[in-house]
Amino acid sequence: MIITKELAQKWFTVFAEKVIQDKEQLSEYDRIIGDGDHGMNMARGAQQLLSSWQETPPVHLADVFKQAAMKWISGVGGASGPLYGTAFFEMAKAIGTKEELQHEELVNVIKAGFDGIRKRGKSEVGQKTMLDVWAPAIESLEEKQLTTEILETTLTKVTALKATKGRASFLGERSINEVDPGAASSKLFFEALLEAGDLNGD
Amino acid sequence: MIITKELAQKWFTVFAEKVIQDKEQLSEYDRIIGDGDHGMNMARGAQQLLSSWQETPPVHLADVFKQAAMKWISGVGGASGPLYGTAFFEMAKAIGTKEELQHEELVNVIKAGFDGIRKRGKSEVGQKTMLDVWAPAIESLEEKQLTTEILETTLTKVTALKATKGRASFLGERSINEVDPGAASSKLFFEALLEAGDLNGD
Amino acid sequence: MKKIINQPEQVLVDMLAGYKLVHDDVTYLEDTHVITRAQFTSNKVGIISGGGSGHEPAHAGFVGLGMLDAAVCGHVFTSPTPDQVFSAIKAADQGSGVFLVIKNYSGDCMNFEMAKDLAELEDIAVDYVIVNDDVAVFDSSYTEGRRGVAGTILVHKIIGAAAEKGASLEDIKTLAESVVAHLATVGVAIKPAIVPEVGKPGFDLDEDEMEFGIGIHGEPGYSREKIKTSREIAEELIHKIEVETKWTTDQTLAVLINGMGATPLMEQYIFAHDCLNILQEKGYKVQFKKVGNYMTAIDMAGVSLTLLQLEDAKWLEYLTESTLAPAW
Amino acid sequence: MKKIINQPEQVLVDMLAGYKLVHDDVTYLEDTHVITRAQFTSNKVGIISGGGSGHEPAHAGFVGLGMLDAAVCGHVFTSPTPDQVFSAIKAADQGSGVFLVIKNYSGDCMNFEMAKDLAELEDIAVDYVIVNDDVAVFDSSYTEGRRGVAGTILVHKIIGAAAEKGASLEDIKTLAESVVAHLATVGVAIKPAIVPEVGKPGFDLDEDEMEFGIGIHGEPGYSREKIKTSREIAEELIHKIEVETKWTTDQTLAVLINGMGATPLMEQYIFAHDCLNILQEKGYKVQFKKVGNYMTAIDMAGVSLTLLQLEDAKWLEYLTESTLAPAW
Ligand SMILES: Nc1ncnc2c1ncn2[C@@H]1O[C@H](COP(=O)(O)OP(=O)(O)O)[C@@H](O)[C@H]1O
Ligand SMILES: Nc1ncnc2c1ncn2[C@@H]1O[C@H](COP(=O)(O)OP(=O)(O)O)[C@@H](O)[C@H]1O
Ligand SMILES: [Mg+2]
Ligand SMILES: [Mg+2]
Ligand SMILES: [Mg+2]
Ligand SMILES: [Mg+2]
Repeated sequence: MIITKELAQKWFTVFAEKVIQDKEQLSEYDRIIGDGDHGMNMARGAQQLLSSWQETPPVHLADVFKQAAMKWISGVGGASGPLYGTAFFEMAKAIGTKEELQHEELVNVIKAGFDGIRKRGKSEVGQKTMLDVWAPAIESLEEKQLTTEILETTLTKVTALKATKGRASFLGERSINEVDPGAASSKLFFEALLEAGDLNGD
Repeated sequence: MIITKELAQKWFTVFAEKVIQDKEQLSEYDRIIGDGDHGMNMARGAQQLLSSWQETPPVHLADVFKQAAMKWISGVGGASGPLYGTAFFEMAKAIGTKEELQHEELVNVIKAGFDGIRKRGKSEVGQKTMLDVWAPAIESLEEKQLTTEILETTLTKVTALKATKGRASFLGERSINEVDPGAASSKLFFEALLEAGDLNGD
Repeated sequence: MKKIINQPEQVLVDMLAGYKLVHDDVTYLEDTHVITRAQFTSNKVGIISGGGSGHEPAHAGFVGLGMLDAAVCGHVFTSPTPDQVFSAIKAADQGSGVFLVIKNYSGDCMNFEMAKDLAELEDIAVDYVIVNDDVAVFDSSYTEGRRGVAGTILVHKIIGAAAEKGASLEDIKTLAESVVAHLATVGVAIKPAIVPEVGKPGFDLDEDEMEFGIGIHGEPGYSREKIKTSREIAEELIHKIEVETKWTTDQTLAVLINGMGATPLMEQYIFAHDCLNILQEKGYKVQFKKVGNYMTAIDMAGVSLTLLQLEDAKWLEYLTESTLAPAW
Repeated sequence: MKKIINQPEQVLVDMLAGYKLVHDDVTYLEDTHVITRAQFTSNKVGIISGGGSGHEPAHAGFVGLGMLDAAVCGHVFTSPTPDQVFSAIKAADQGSGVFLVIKNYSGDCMNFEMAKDLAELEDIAVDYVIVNDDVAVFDSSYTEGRRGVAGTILVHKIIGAAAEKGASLEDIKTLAESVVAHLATVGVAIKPAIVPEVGKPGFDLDEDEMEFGIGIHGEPGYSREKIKTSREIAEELIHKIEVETKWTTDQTLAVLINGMGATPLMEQYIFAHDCLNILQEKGYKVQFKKVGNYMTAIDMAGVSLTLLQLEDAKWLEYLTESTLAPAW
């Protein structure tokens, strides 16, 4: 599958819709191990992105990511605003002027997003954050084997971890067996990618 | 029956003990139509009176009333402190240097107490206050017919009134069918008198 | 009942001892539960307020240059005794007489008046005002009349500033009575207060109910309704004040939004926003505004709205004058 | 959930609009939810604080001569965005640079640092301190580290006073880092907070339970126990601070007792009494004390205790310097 502007826009639209739909659930996860606002935060960005596309539709492929980056950075706040915002921004930079992404290019773009989160968050895989969904998702994608089942299993594994970054880390042991809200919203991000097109075919 | 210093002291002792015993109940009445402190207030005066008698027992009949007046005025506060305090003070004044009270004198002394409450409280019978127990109790006493049953009936009648004085008046109609705490403690005062000696005999 | 306290019977003494430890510029008369300034302005009229405790920061928090000289602290929701008030009078007397600010409750009126009698026996000139700003209460010669509530704080401030400028006992009496005549307050609760020694709320409210016209001692109010929005509450309270005072909308006002103890500032500012907007829409001119916990009912959740008609331009000056009272 | 609000989504804008209506001496930048002084002292370093809302009076209440120049207000418990912070930086820049007081939460750190990057692109000198006074949180290089909580208020006051006296951006950075290094806070809750948009408490406590070590965003703490007396709570919190800071008892201290929003002053003064007594019994010298609601968690009931080692005599001067910030 080749990622075009249309496909990318579908990806982010589905993501935004899923976030808005799961808003309560995401906040409920955050209520238990954080401060209860992750759904509200993410939905704010999602809503703004959907509205902005009504007014100014993206012209180039990179615009999809840039616009998402701007909405998350300037409209969301909290930890997820700068983290997702930076990811989308780094993805836009990696795309540059390309208007189509081959499978391998897509993987590299998503890796750039992943690195953006790591650097912005000064965080690593294993700390029970969104990174713990991104890393295995990228790996599966590389092998053309990403499925919703794999995402499901991944989230379950993240749930078993003890948090050492973000608000949930203040809970220590008590964070074990609770769903990390950022991991849950990242799962939505990759589910949306799967729904936008068949990534595993050509 | 003739009221001597010993009998008067018994009267006030029984009264104080009853108040301490019914403290919670009196506060509960007050919680519903006032501010919930009548039992605490009265028990404070009662406790102080009992303790003060350990140290300085009354010498003359009037001392019993004077000491009670001082404890209520300086130790109780709220509405009941000055009202009972003034009543006891006026009773002491009416006794003067007498060391014994015949039945008729006793009635006059209690009337002086009643007038003290009225003046201090700028209140009248019918406003659902302690006066509404004192007035009928004095009448029955005058006819040598005061009994605990009459006191019981009296309190029931007061309960049916609408309050127009004291904190309970702020409740208006909602004060109807609630027990007035000051009326309830006044009932204890006259019950104590009955228990101190047979008032209706000679 | 969940509270950060030790013995419920000890809350008054623990709190006042704490107040004294925190504020170096007051004197604490332990026997009579009186807080006074550590240093008095010489020769001015002494201003005293007080009443039952449970209204913190009232009244001790208003002791300081520019406001009160002394605060008399009764047990929780219980008027102090004449002895206690008399002790404050003696401490606050600086030779020009002492003025008492009394809230209209039978207990307060009686105990303060008895203290005045005691003071006059010792040749201390004493006068007083009875604050009765709570328009929630039906006022007629057949009732106890209106209660004294949060508006009392504005009385403290205005006469406190006047006293500091040298007003005489007579001047202060006239000033205080005039202020009280132009003062109106009404409050609501969404959660009742719990007196530590009682351990149970003064009234019961369901999870979706609120009560209009509550007093500051956990007394229930004039009507129980389903919970409303801040804007609707503001409309109802302003309406109630308008009906009771019959003020015309060309008034110049001071506005005090008072939290009842457990209501966060977030809600108080939201409520202030609605009140000030409505007052402005109606045409009132608001020249002074204050928001916060000033006259509370322990841990009641709710707010009260106080409006003072600024009859005299001097009142605004007195309100804005600086003071060292920590709670203003 | 029972609150005096309108739409739960509107609490932030309603509250800030209310704040502006009440306080004439601030400017409200509506688009970015920033409150600034209406008039700036020329040429001083601009001091900015902020974070999620729900901590009222923090942070807007500390804007005023002698404390902050601007406060950036995020959504409830949500860090403001870089744009919002940048807008405050531009407003507070008076030519000598701008200093940011950041509380140690991932979100705040990231958003404020991104704003600093934006500002530097426009040649505004920006520096910052990250306050991490909450010793309830285990601090190591493998964790997020300690949170920033009520001690932040003392940082505002000290550097606010220093800035007013003309301290440079570098001086303020050194001063702020030194203060933070000598600052420790720990808090307890007896009732959790309810975020308006969430409608449910952040954690659940039984009628006889309390939680030690809670954060100011409804985060649960390090241990849940049966409710204790004020004295026992004071002992535990002081013990916790001593264990974590390893201070010796010959320290000179500033003490801040902070109410979490729904705890009445009565309880705060009782708790202050116990804290100050214990500190004195242990031999500490307390030179500054403050009690009240400064850094709240909406309607959480509870208190926090902040101790600041007064390393430098200047700090005490800065703390006692007068300020026009309404919430100090
Ligand atoms: N430093 C970090 N690195 C990576 N992810 C992080 C980091 N800090 C937080 N997160 C993620 O952000 C999520 C929380 O986002 P959100 O609730 O919107 O922000 P906040 O914690 O400020 O309330 C967490 O569940 C976690 O996955
Ligand atoms: N003006 C008054 N005249 C007569 N009795 C009064 C008056 N005001 C109050 N009372 C009595 O006092 C009782 C309340 O006493 P208490 O609860 O101790 O004082 P407070 O109302 O100050 O809390 C009422 O139940 C009523 O009987
Ligand atoms: Mg969150
Ligand atoms: Mg009572
Ligand atoms: Mg009372
Ligand atoms: Mg948050």
